[in-house]
Amino acid sequence: MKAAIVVFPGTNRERDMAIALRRVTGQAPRMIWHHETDLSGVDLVVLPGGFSYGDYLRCGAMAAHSPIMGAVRDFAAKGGHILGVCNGFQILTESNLLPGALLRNADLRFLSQDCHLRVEVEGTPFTRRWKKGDIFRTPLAHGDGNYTADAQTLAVLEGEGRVAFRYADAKGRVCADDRTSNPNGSVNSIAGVLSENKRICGMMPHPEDLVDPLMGGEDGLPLFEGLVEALVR
Amino acid sequence: MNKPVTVDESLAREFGLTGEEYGRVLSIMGRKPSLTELGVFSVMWSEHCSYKSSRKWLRGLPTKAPWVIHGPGENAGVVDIGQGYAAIFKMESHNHPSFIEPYQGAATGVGGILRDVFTMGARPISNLNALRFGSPENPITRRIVDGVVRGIGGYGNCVGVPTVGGEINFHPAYDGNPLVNAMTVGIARQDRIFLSAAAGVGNPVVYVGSRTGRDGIHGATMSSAEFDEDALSKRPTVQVGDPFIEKLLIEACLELMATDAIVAIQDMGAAGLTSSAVEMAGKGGVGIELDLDAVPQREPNMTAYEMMLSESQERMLMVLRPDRTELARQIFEKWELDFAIIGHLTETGHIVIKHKGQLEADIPLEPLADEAPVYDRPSIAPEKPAELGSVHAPLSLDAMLLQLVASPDLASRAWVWNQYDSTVGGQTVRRPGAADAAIVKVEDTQLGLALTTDCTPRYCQADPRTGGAQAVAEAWRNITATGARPLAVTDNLNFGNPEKPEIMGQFIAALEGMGEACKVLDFPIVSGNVSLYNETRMPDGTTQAILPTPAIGGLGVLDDVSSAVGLGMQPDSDLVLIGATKGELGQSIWLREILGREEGAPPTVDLAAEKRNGDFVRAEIQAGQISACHDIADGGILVAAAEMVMASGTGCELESPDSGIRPEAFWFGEDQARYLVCVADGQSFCAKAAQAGVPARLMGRSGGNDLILPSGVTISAARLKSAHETFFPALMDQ
Amino acid sequence: MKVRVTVMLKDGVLDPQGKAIGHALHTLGFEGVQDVRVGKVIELELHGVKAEEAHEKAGEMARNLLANLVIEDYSVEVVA
Amino acid sequence: MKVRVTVMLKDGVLDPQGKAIGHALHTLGFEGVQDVRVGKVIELELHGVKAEEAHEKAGEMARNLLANLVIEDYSVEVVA
Ligand SMILES: Nc1ncnc2c1ncn2[C@@H]1O[C@H](COP(=O)(O)OP(=O)(O)O)[C@@H](O)[C@H]1O
Ligand SMILES: [Mg+2]
Repeated sequence: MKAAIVVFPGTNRERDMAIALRRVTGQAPRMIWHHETDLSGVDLVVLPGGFSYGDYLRCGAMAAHSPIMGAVRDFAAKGGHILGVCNGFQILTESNLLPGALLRNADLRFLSQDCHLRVEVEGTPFTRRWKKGDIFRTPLAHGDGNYTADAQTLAVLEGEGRVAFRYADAKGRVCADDRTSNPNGSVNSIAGVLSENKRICGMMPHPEDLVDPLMGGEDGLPLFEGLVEALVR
Repeated sequence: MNKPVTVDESLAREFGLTGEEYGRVLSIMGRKPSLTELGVFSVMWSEHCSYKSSRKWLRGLPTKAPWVIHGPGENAGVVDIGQGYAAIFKMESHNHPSFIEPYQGAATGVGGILRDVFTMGARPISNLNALRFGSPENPITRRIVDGVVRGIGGYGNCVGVPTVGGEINFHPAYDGNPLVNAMTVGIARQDRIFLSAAAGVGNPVVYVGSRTGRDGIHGATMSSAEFDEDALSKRPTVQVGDPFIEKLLIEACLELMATDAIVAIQDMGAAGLTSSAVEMAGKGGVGIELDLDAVPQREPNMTAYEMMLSESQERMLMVLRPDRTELARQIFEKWELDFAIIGHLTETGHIVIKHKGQLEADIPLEPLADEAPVYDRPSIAPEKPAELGSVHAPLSLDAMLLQLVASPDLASRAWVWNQYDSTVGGQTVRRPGAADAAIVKVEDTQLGLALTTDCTPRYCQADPRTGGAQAVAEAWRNITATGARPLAVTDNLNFGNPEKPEIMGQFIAALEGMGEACKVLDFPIVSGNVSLYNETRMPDGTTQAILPTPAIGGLGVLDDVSSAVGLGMQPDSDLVLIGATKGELGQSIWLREILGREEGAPPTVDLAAEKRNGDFVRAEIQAGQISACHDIADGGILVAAAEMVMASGTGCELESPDSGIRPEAFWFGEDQARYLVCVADGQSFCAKAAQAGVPARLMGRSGGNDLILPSGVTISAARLKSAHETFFPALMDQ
Repeated sequence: MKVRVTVMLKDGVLDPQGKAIGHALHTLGFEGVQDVRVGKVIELELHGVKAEEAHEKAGEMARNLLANLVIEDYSVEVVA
Repeated sequence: MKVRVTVMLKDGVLDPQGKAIGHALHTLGFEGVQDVRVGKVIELELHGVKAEEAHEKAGEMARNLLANLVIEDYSVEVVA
């Protein structure tokens, strides 16, 4: 799998993502500065976390207009695989590559803590190493992760099995009104969503920061191992 | 100059210079200075930049060890951590700005200390912060806590440097003068360290980063003056930070530092362009000429005086090799940052400032530095505190424990650190709360750093000498408790008005204590910062000083980061107490929280015992004999045991105290040089300790989910946690 | 020309910031505060255009960048 | 009564957001954008008061809570 990580001004989790990808592919991913426009030979495009353009105006809004995003759109149109994490997820919604939007956390504070995610759909390139209902732990770190979408969009997402991950407690119970299990207040406790073809996934938490026992566990690893499996050429 | 101002002694006084100091300016210049020249003198000779009250005493601190690469005198301290790598670190205060505008004050404090570290070629890998706030009952405390925490998070999270540790105390002495001390640690290759001494007559002087506005003019002099009602009218000096630009600046500077373009580099911190230009040229023994027309400006019609004194954030000054200037320009343009050649080095030994065709300043650098005032201010040695008489517990052990773990200085800080991104970078091995020091891996190696900040101001108030030594010893102990080897210290000396002999006496005594501890523990001071005049003028004209607060930032190294231990109680182990217990309750948290008294002498600091016990503990951790370790500090043995239980959820059953010591003194005394450790076989472990001359005794057995007192009273981990976790949310989200 | 673009969350999108401010005002003793909504205002100085054109241009900027139409509405006003 | 409080950074105070937005608009090809400043707008529904009183009350709220007078200015407008 040839992975590329897009770096915008203000991106700050590209190194974490590179470590996770190197761990599963054995090779360093390509780092792509946002001014570039060439994605040829790439199997997976990753939009990593951070504060592109300082998160000024709206998270991801300015990055969505970067030159590279034209190429990312073309890549998506050709059926390419894209993972957006945290700021990357925000950029994907701002680019309309994924539906919905990410509002400020319900309690208006930046949150940095571990959370539990429940896998909602199996067999996608992002979740194939898990079974539906599996629970895994992952850190999250964001100020604007409160997912929202209008009722119709939600119905489509839920109906088509495009909710990839939901915030849950350690036992897998989901309760959208409970701030301990759904810390940022996301609608339906949605933590990650998929595109219609299930090849684009956006999620707020950081599985890439939990791929090493030294850092507290490897709970995030299956996501990356699954991608390698799905995209091996 | 736009406004005709008369430069005279009274203006000099307004700028914070004394009459005598102004006289010195006149004799150096041989004429009346221009407004810009007077501005340069006033900021360079401010307490903040010149260390005029403290310099004499700082010279006495131990600063050397075989692993120290650069001690005080550079932008930050540099130590050898092995395998060709260096750790570069420093702590700096932003106390006064954080009182005026807590969010921006704290945010720009973080930004400033980051620049001191990456200016030396290091990638910043961790931030810590040592905070002191007023009484939780004071209504403004909440607003200040809120702003400071948001500001630290807002800046650190955005630049992508994990905030991994720090400390917080509350005390009414900080009501009108909170302390915000920020520390940054960075990593560089030892052969890629950048210094600030300029060299090469004719070489271009280059300005990069944000544009210059009228921010914080006279910030350096403001932070050298005590606070009064006028503080409000000084508000326009507030600076706004731009962490996004800082992030670009870090990446651009590191990219440039990978080339051979840079001759010297210096961040623009307090007193901005003035101090960076003066220091770079001064250290290099060259002259410097600046043309201010070339300075990127944010606002129209700025004067030379304003540009030289502006404290606009996110700016750096560099001297480049002339043949690499274009390469540098391209890198900064790629990162969309302003880049301007604003001058060159000369052989005159003067700083010459030109603006709009006018000569605005021409000052000889040598006397500006060498004749800077140094004061040996009168001091009164602090009185030894009276010993604490006999005291008695008014409540049961379990009731007191629950009250203590819920008290402001001991309550869980999770509310705070959960707003700081502690994992970005993917190298955080122990996050806040998991170990006595934060553990961060050095990327691409097995090396780990152990990082902590410590100080117990109530000890320093009662006995500055003991308090100073204790702060160093506690930092050393916290690093040791993870298994790491303590290497070096950065400090932030926060005190009141040095013109008061009692305050000067506190300062001198605290430094003596620190120096002695550093010497015995082989823990040199490699960088630091002094913040004086931390006082509030009360409406009745009197002033209230803060508690003397020499915050210590400690750094240690682990050759193999996976050998580090945390403080969470491990199941099915023997719990062993290391170190001798007399039951010292003077100035203890127990005395203050349970009996409402702040009295007595702080616990004895026995540096030889500290070293012996610590060296033993570290060796045993490295030998794999210890599965969890926690140093015993505020709140004594029982609070330490409860903290271990809360950290992992694993309980333990405690044994009876030593006979001959009153139970409250045994359980809550704050005797130093002690640890609680989890080991497989307590008996043989204690025997080994005895051989090493280290006091050790079996303290209990871990297991289950409850803390079981010798009386049989049981407190569940969950109950402890709920008491522990109430304070911050209750204070802040009311 | 100086143009002001005001961006507010759409009706029906929860506005936690507005709610928090409403709560704080209540705590401070301000009574009769019913509904609080928080938005952004972006003031732009546009050169070389007349009022009408400025209005149009600002609207285009809002649709392109300044507002996220999934969750926000905008309005444009030429100030001077 | 519906009142609108607009809070802007004081002149001379750095506006990092405004700067970044100006830059982005430029990149998007919008020309002639000189100066961009970003502020907050808070819309309040006040019950039981007339226009004048509403104006006064909102001003008090701004001074007490809505604006940080250290770095921000505010203005009040009664909308309806
Ligand atoms: N208390 C102290 N102990 C040791 N070194 C100190 C202390 N205070 C300041 N220094 C050193 O003096 C130098 C100048 O400090 P400072 O003016 O705070 O630096 P900067 O110009 O980067 O703000 C630095 O090298 C700093 O490490
Ligand atoms: Mg410096």
